[in-house]
Amino acid sequence: ETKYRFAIVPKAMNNPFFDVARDGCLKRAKELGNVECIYKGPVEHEPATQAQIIQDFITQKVDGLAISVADVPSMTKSIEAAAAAGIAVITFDADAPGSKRSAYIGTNNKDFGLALGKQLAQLKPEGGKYAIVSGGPGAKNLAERVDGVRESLKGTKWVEVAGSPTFCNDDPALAVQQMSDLRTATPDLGAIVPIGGWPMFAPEGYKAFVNKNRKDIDAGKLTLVVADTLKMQLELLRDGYSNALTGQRPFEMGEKAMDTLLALKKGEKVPDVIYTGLDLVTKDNVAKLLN
Amino acid sequence: MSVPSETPVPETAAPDLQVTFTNVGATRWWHRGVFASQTAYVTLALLALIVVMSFASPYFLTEGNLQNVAKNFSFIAIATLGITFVIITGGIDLSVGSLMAFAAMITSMVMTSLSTPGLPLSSLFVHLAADGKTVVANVPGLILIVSVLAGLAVSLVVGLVNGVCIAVIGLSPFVTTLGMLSIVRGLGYVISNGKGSFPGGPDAVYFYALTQGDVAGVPAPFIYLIALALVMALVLHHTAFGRHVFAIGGNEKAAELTGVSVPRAKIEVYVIGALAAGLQGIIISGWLGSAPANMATSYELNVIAAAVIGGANLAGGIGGPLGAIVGCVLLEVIRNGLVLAQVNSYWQQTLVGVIIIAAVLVDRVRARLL
Amino acid sequence: MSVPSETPVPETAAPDLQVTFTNVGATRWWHRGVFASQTAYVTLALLALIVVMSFASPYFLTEGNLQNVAKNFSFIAIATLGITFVIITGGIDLSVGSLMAFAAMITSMVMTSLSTPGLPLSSLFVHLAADGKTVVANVPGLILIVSVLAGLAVSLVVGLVNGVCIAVIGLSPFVTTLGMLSIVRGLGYVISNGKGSFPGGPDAVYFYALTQGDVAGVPAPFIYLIALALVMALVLHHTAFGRHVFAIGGNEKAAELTGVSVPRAKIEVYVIGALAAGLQGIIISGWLGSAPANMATSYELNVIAAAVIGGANLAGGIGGPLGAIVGCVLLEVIRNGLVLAQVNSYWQQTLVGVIIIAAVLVDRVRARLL
Amino acid sequence: MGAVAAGQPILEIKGLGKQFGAIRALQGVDLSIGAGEVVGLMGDNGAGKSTLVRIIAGNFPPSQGTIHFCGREVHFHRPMDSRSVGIEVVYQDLALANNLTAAANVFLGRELKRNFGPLVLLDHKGMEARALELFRELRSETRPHDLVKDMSGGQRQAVAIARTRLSNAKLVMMDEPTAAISVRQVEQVLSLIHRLKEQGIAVMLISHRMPDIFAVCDRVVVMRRGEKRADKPVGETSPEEVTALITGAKEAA
Amino acid sequence: MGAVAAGQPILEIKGLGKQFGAIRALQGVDLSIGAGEVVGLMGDNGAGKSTLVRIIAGNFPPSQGTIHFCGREVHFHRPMDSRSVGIEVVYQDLALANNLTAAANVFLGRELKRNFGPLVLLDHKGMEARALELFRELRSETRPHDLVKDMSGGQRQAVAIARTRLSNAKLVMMDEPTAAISVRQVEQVLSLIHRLKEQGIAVMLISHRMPDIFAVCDRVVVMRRGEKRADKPVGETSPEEVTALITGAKEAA
Ligand SMILES: Nc1ncnc2c1ncn2[C@@H]1O[C@H](COP(=O)(O)OP(=O)(O)OP(=O)(O)O)[C@@H](O)[C@H]1O
Ligand SMILES: Nc1ncnc2c1ncn2[C@@H]1O[C@H](COP(=O)(O)OP(=O)(O)OP(=O)(O)O)[C@@H](O)[C@H]1O
Ligand SMILES: [Mg+2]
Ligand SMILES: [Mg+2]
Repeated sequence: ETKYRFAIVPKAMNNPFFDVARDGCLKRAKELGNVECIYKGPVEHEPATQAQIIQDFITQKVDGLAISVADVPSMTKSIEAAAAAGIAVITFDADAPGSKRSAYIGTNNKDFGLALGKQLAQLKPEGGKYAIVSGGPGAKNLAERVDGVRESLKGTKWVEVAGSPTFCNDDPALAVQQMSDLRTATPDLGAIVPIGGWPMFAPEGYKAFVNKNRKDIDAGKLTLVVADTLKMQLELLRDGYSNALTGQRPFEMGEKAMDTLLALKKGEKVPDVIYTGLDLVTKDNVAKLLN
Repeated sequence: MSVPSETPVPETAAPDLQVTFTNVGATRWWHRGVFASQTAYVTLALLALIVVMSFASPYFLTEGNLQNVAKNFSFIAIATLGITFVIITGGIDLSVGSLMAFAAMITSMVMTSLSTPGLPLSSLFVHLAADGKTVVANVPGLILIVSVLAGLAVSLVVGLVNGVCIAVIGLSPFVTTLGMLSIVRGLGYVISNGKGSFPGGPDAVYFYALTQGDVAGVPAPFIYLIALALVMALVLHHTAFGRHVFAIGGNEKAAELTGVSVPRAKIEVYVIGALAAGLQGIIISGWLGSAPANMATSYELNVIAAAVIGGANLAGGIGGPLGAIVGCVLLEVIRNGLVLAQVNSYWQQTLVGVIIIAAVLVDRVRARLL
Repeated sequence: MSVPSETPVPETAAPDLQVTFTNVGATRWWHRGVFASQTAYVTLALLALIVVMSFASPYFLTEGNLQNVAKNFSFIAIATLGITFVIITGGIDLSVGSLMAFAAMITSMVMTSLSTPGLPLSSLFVHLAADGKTVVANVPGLILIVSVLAGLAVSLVVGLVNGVCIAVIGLSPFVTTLGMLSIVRGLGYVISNGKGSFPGGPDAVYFYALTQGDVAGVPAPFIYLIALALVMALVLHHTAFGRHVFAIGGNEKAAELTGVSVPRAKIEVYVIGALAAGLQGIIISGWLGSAPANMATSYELNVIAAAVIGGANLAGGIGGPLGAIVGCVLLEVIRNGLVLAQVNSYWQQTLVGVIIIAAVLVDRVRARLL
Repeated sequence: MGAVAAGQPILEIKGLGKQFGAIRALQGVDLSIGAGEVVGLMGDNGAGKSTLVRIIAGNFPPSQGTIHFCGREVHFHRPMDSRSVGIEVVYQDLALANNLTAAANVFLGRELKRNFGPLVLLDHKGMEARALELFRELRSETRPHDLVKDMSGGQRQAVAIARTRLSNAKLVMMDEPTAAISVRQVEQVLSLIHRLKEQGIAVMLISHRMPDIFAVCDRVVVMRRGEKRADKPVGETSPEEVTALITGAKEAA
Repeated sequence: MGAVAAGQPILEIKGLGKQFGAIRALQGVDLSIGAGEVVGLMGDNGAGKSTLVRIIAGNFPPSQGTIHFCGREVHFHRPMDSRSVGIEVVYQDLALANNLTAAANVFLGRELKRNFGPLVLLDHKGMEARALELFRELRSETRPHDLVKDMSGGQRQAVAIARTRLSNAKLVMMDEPTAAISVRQVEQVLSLIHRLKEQGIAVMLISHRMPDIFAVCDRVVVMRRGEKRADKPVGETSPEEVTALITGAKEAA
């Protein structure tokens, strides 16, 4: 039986989100037996470095690549080079539509943002002022989420404050600091929507922020809808530290990436886009997801 | 003991030492000590900035926000105190950011592991009660102390390696600590498999109390900072070690020739820098409730910038705790103020740069005019 | 013209100049010029590393991979050449990373806008043909030239601002360029609304040809690099400007006193650094086919590290093109080699640090032994 | 600046003062030097001699007072300004770039160049040869291609002195040029000063060596604690009187 | 190290050599100094005098040869080693930290301290007072609380000389200690050397000032191009002979 070497290339290795995808990939590779999963990407979110890493994988003649695209035009070229070298290429988490990739596994980031906005609108239809916390200003998928949130809240009574979104550069400490700054700047701020799990990656800092605003949250004056559904985030939701979570399924992305690449190698046909779906979590269904 | 001066600019000597020099008048106060230093003028710029910010946002001067600001800047200020020692000797330490994360991870991993019955050594600290709950076998707080000491111990080792490479082997501080930045960050990913770790176990509550608590509204990290800054002022200006640190920054060869043990002092300085960074990381992780592997990424630039903005000179020989703190406050006020003023996020970054340059410009204007 | 020496260590003078000194023997070749410099010993370390890597991975020495390595290091090497000038004067430039991105964005935005009928000024370059296709109204390649010049022009402005702040106003290079890092990156986000941009229009093909192409298998960026390095060697060692750059790094005050126009030379040096960074960014964007707004984030540390590893001294007075290139090659060989050797990614980061330190250690061992 | 009218002083200083914070380094100093005149400047350590030289050379502006050079009032903002009107200085701290060779230091700021086609490049050989010549003239054991950082104290001083020989100066100021050099080079420097004088160049010599001052100077000026205490032709004074003036035993003359 | 037996030399150097790359700075130098003896070291610039001093002081190791101090062979690895056995040096480049005050520089490496409870802190007042005393002793216009970077050349030299007064040395080496200082301080330094001699301390004085050497030294050693050319009691030689030896007009004596 031939053994395949598949590389999974995240946008940035310093983001815990991709660790989950890696774990899914490793688990699936082990189950499959004839597949090796290599996890390697730029440490920080930086497109040129990602392109160089793809080059190195082409040199190494890996059998398949699953890429979370950091920058669409530059990855489009890299993907073309990889495909030309006979490597099966798919994208996950962030897509490069129009490139030579064989499939995309993940969520539609616009939908993701729409879902976040919809959750907020459902939780509190009476509206108010809201602010968004984003990761880095250069990330296309995050920009799409922001657009999604804005679009779904258009026409509702929610209005975005000036200075939103703030960018925390994927730094959990900074994300929490920005949440308290946003609240200080606009004391009647009705909702904060971090479009990534960053503030919750600093659970104690996040709890301190929530506790300080406990009264308002309990009174329904401040609503917190947070993206991503890592375990610690679910626990925080369970304990009443946020109103809702919307999450992608990175673990599944990792698993499916292996399956899809293997299928491609075996010459099977794969669907162009594989949505792993979103988890919409509130107090009601959090216990189920935690198991 | 007199007030510690920020730069080694001398205070005017007692009058009886002066009489012999007929061509020496009285030094005006603004030509003397702290007042003649960059620190003083950056402080002025800071005050001006605070006034501007308080107009830009009515919430800037509220108690809650000031507490926030005090807490936030204390988070890099302790590391800045440490690196100021290094900078005074003319060195640089790029590994502080990585080391913050690494020390924090070690502390929380040790804390968790010592509190989990079954893991190595944990039997000394905890045992399982009959009902399956973990019970502290020892003095409460001991786990906390051991794990913080573990975090500081790795910092010490990293500082020692930096110091030996630089002071004994003679490598360039920039290259050595840049290499160490990479090594330590990598090790952090290795030991945690990229996941980071969380403080856990029965002592975590003490840990949180010590890092998140406040005394009469003053955040705990701020209190540590002030205490450490006072110690630092004393050490720099009133001990032989402090004097040697300045001498090395002024003229390393001269210090060597006059019998200062330069390698030893330099090693000590890098160890101090590393310990401060480690402590800083541990405190941050207490506040965050987590020690993520990517914590404090590229904080080294902020830390060095804070020290330099406050008046420390990368060429060596100048610097002090007051400047370090003022630099940190300035950076935090800029950050916090721009968010409060609801400036567009893209413009924020540009404005941060402009304000940093403007703040140090004040000192140059002074140098031209006075 | 003699071979340019990497450090200002003199070549032995012609024999007729020596006869008068009976106490002077012949200098052994390894005590002279390039051979006595850190550059030479880091090169040795690099060769050793290449041998190790070629054993670790069979792909390392393949033609394709060597082309890749050559291309990849050329991508930071041009900026490193520029910053080496700055470092020789004893300065530092932290804004290179941001500037790479900004210059690249300006170039591709100008290129796109000039190629889009209807946008301002584009009427000078293109018009719409009857069938709705865009037609070049002018000499082919003119759009490319104009847009590259636009990218270089903004670099020039940034370099001028840096230079004036540092050389004329007297601000610290670290603080000034750190502020500029923030300003330029922020402006990049502002003009592109966070999205970045990509080269477009009829001239994009020339642009790609010039940045991605190769001549007989040698990648184009590598050719530019070699040409620029030769020019740099000539300028540093055989022109008055180069000599002044070294003199400023050795003793700025002495240079000033002996009639060197120090502010002017320093401004020129920062402009050179900025232009090199801008050019570098433009070339990278051609290779990427895109100029994302977060491109080259934190590249400044790599660029400075490459220069310093290659032997440039942050204290000023020492450095050269050969060292800059060797430093870049070393960093790229480490990066590329570790990926090819399939080292665990988390260990990779640690190893990068270890190898960086080991490489400069070779030079210190030489200093002890010879 | 044009030629100097006969009898008109090359350099004329009026009421020059300089404060560094609380320290009055100079106070109300008047001084004039004519073409071909050699003036010795003596004074205790810290008397303000170097400060005076550095103000004239444009290192920093005076706090009070005016400077006329060749009959015109001048305001030098940087050392280059004074150099360009014909003032050469040997600084007490020598002003050498340690990382350059002796020859490079001698020619710093006025490198010799040669044309290689369209390029104007440094003439390394020419500079080394000329530097060696200058060092020989000073009888100094200085090798042009040695790095200054590896040179002995006296060799460095020779480099600093050699510099002044490159241009056609109108005024040469030497701040303790013979402090570190050995017996026979001292002779050479003194004879160099004689030659300068013969060429009509004004010289200001600062030295703590009484015999040297009396050997070459036309006039001696004594400073004490920032003030000028005496200004006399050497014929009208004696080493003893000058010493008394320097130490303050005698107030003024 | 114990007391020196009568008649035994304090310092004994045999066959000392030092190469810097191609430059032979020292070659086969033998030299010995007894307690209470003042030896003058003369020689042209670049003759190797400072190199000799710096090897004895442990700045760098010799390429060849041995050093005996107080009868025992010594290998100094750093300046601290030589200092700790009782060798004090005034370096030609003075070795001062510009960013510290005069007093701080004088006491660098041997600060005065006071106990404040459990703390041992610097005794600022004590050091300033003692430094002022030392400067007065040298008749130098040096203010203890001035930064060295703001001081005049002679004031700096006074600081470097004052340092040697702090410890009970067995050997004091002064490398051109009077180069930058003014007439009356020169006298003080010479009388200081006399006092050292009376206390049985050996002194090695490097100077280009012939009169000074002949005024205080018992013996004069002449170096040329790294070699010792003469070693004579001052009574048996003359300034003329020494000058001839320095310039190489006379080969050896
Ligand atoms: N930049 C400065 N800042 C403060 N004080 C200064 C500065 N430069 C010189 N001084 C002081 O001014 C006085 C005069 O110094 P100057 O160097 O002119 O003396 P000098 O006559 O040249 O002495 P020497 O013979 O020792 O060279 C000294 O007391 C010195 O401390
Ligand atoms: N570190 C070094 N590297 C290379 N050459 C050196 C070094 N130090 C000294 N030299 C050379 O050794 C020789 C002796 O220098 P040294 O300083 O001992 O002379 P000196 O006798 O003290 O002269 P001076 O009277 O000018 O002070 C000189 O030619 C000098 O150039
Ligand atoms: Mg002087
Ligand atoms: Mg000497």
